[in-house]
Amino acid sequence: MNALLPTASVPLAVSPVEVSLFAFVILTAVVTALARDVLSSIIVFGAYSLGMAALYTFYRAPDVAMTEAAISAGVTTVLLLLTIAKTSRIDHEVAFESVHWPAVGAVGLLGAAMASTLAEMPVVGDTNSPVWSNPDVTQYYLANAYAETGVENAVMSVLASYRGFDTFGEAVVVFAAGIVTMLVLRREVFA
Amino acid sequence: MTVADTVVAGGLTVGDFLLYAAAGFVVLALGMTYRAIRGPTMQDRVLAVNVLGTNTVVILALLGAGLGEPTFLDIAIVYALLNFLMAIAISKFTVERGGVL
Amino acid sequence: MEPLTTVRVALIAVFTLLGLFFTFVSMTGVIRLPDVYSRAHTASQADTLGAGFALAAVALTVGLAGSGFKSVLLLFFIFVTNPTAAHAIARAAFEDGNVPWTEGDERR
Amino acid sequence: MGVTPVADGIVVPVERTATLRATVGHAAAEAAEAGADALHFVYLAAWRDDDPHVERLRQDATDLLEQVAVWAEYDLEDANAPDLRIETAILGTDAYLFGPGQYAERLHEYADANELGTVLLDPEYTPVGNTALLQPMEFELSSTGLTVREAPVDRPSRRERIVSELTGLRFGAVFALSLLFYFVLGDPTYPFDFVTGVASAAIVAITLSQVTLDHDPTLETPKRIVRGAVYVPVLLWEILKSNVVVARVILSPSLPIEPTTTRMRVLVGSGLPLTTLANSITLTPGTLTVRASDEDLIVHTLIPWAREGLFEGSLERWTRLIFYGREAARLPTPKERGDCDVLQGPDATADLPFAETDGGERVEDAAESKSEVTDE
Repeated sequence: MNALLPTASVPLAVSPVEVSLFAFVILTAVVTALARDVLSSIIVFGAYSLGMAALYTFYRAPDVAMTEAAISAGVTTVLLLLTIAKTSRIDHEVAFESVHWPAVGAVGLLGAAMASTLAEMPVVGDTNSPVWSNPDVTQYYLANAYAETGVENAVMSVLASYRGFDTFGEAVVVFAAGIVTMLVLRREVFA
Repeated sequence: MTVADTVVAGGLTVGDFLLYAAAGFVVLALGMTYRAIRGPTMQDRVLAVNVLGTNTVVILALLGAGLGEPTFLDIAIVYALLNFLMAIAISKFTVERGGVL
Repeated sequence: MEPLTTVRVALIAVFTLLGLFFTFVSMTGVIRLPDVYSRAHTASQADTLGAGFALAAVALTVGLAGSGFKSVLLLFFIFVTNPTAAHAIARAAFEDGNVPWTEGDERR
Repeated sequence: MGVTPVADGIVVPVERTATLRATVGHAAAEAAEAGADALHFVYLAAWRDDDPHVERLRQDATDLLEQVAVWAEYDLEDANAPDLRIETAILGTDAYLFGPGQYAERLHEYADANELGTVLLDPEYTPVGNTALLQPMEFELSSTGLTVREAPVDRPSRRERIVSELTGLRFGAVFALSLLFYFVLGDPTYPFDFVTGVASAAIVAITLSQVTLDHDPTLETPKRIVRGAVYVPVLLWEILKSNVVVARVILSPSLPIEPTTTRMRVLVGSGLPLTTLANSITLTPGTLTVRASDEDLIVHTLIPWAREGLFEGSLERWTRLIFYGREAARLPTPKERGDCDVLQGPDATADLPFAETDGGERVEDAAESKSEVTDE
C-alpha cells in the first residue's frame, strides 16, 4: 500500500502530528531544565522521553524509539530514583530555577545556527536526495567496503572505517563504558 | 486497497483522519502536562505522567494505523508495559524511599 | 464503497471520536478536580475508556487478521494495568498521609 | 579533644525517621534508670548558616527538636524522673559536614563540652543522608572514648514473603503463558522466532515462576476463565454507563462533586479475587480503591451515586461468581450486612484510618503529614 510518506501524498512539510509532538517535547524539556525539585524533574523527563520516542516512531525509526523508551523512560528513571534515594533531597520553596538569560541567548543562537541548515536537508524519504539520485557512492561502498576495510558489515565499515574520525569520540565513549563495566563487575564478583 | 486508504470525503482518507486524531491526542497530552508541571504533590505528577503514557500508547497505535505501519503496535505494547512499571516504581519510591527494585 | 466497508469506516470514525471525547473528559478532570484522589478517578477511568475506543478504531483499521490482534492485546493490558497504576498512586498518596479533599476545603 | 568525659549524660542525634519516637522513648527510659542528669537531643545539619533558603531547614530542625523534647518530657514523667534536664541543639551549621567521620567529630566535641558520656543512636539514623554510613560513624565514635549504643528498637518489616514454593505445574503454566505471549507477537512457524521464544519463555519461567503464582493451576482455572469472559462485557457496560454519568459531572461548569472516603468489608478471598474486585471498582468511574488489605477495601468515591452503587455490591457478587461459582454469588449486599462505613463528610460513621496504615508505628508521621497538608 502506498505509505503516507511526507513527500508522497502530504504536500505540507510538517503534519499536525509533528507540530503537536514538537510542542509537547519542547515544553517538557524546558520544564525538566527549570524544575528545582529533582524528583519532579525526573518525572517530567519521563514524559519527555515518551514524547521523544513517539517522534522517533513517527520518523520511521522504531529501533531508536524502542531504545529511547526502554533506556530513557525505563532504566534511566529507575537509576535516577535510586541515585536520589542514596543522597539527600532538599525541599525548595521555589518550584523553578531562575532563567539565566545570557545562557538562553547563547543556546538560542546556536540552535538558530543549526536550524539555518535545516532547509538544505532532504525530506524524509526524498527520492531526490543524493543517496538516491546519485547512487555511485552507495554502490562504491557496497562493492569495495570489504576489500578496502576488511569489515564484513557494510554499515559498520562506513561507521568505523570510512568515517573513522567522525566516530572516534563515540568509539572512545563505548570503550570507556566497556572498561568501567568490566571493572565494576570484577569488583562485584571478586571483592 | 485497505481500509486506511479508503477516501471518506474531500480527499481525506481514513489514514489521514487517524493522523489528525493522533494530533488531537497530542494536544490533549499537552493539557495533561499542566498537571505534571503544577503538581502540587508528587503523586499528582506521577498520575499525570501515567496518563501521558497511556496517551502515548494510543498515539503510537493511531500513527501505526494511519501510516500503515503495523509494527508500531509492537512499540506501543512495550510502552504500555514500561509506563506501568514507571508508575509503580515511582509510587513505591515516594512512599518507601529507595524501595524501588 | 461496499456497504460493509462503509459500516467499518463509520465505526472507525465514531470510535476515534468517542476516544477523543473521553480522553478530553479525562484531561478536564485531571486539570479541574481538587485533589489527587479525585484526579485518579478520571485518570484511570475516562482515560482507559478513551484509550479503549481509540484502540478499537485501530483494530478495525488494521484488521483483526493481521496486527489488529496486537491492539486487542494492548487494550487488555491497558485495562489491567491502568487501574492498578492508579491504585498504586492513590495508595502512595494515602500512605504519605494525604487527606482526601472534602467539600469546603481549599483547592489544591 | 581532652579527657574522657564523665559518663552521666546521654546524647541522641535525631532526624525524622520511622523509629525516632521509639528511640526517644528508649533514651528517656535509659536516662531515668541510670540516674543520668541530662538528656541531650542534637540535630546535625547538612547545611550551613550562610546558605540561601536555609530558614525553612532551620525551622524544620527546630520544630523537630521541640517535638522530640515534648515526647521526652512526657516519657520522663512516666518514668518518674521529671527533674531530668532535657537540652536540644543544632550542630554543624558553620561548615558542611562530609562523611561519617565529621559527624562523629561534632558529636564528640558536643559531648565533651557538655560532659556527656553516652551516645544513643537511632537505628534508622542517616548520617550524610545514608543509613549505610551509620556503622562507619559508630566505629569513629567508639574510638573517642564515648559509650556508643544503638537503641534496641525494631522497625517492623513491611515486606511480606512473596516468593512461593516452586512446583512443576507452576513452572509449566508460567512457561506456557509466556511462550503463548511471544508467539502471538512473533511467528511460531519461523524457526528463529520459535527458538528465541522457547529460550525467552524458559528464562521467564526460571526466574519468575516462584513469584508469579502462589497456587497450582487446577481444574477450576478454565472454568474461571470462561466465567471471567462472561464478566468482561458486563464490566464494559458498567464502565460505559458510569463514565457517561461522571463525564457529565466533570464537564458541568459547577463541578458538582462530593468526594468521600468509604470503607467496605468484602467477602472475597485474598490474592487474585481481591485484585480483580479492586481493579473493577477502580475501573468503574466514581469509585477508586485506595487501599486493599485482607478483606477491607478503602474506596474513594467521587459522587453519591457511585457510592450507592458500590454499597449495592454487584461487583463483589460478580467476583464471587467468577472465582467460586454460582452458589457463592448469592449473598446479601454490603449495605444489608452492615459492612460499609463512610469515613468523611457529614455522614461519617468512622475515622480515617491513618493510624493503622502502618501497624501503628507511623501514627506520628501521619499526624505530621496531615498538618503539613493543611499548612500548604
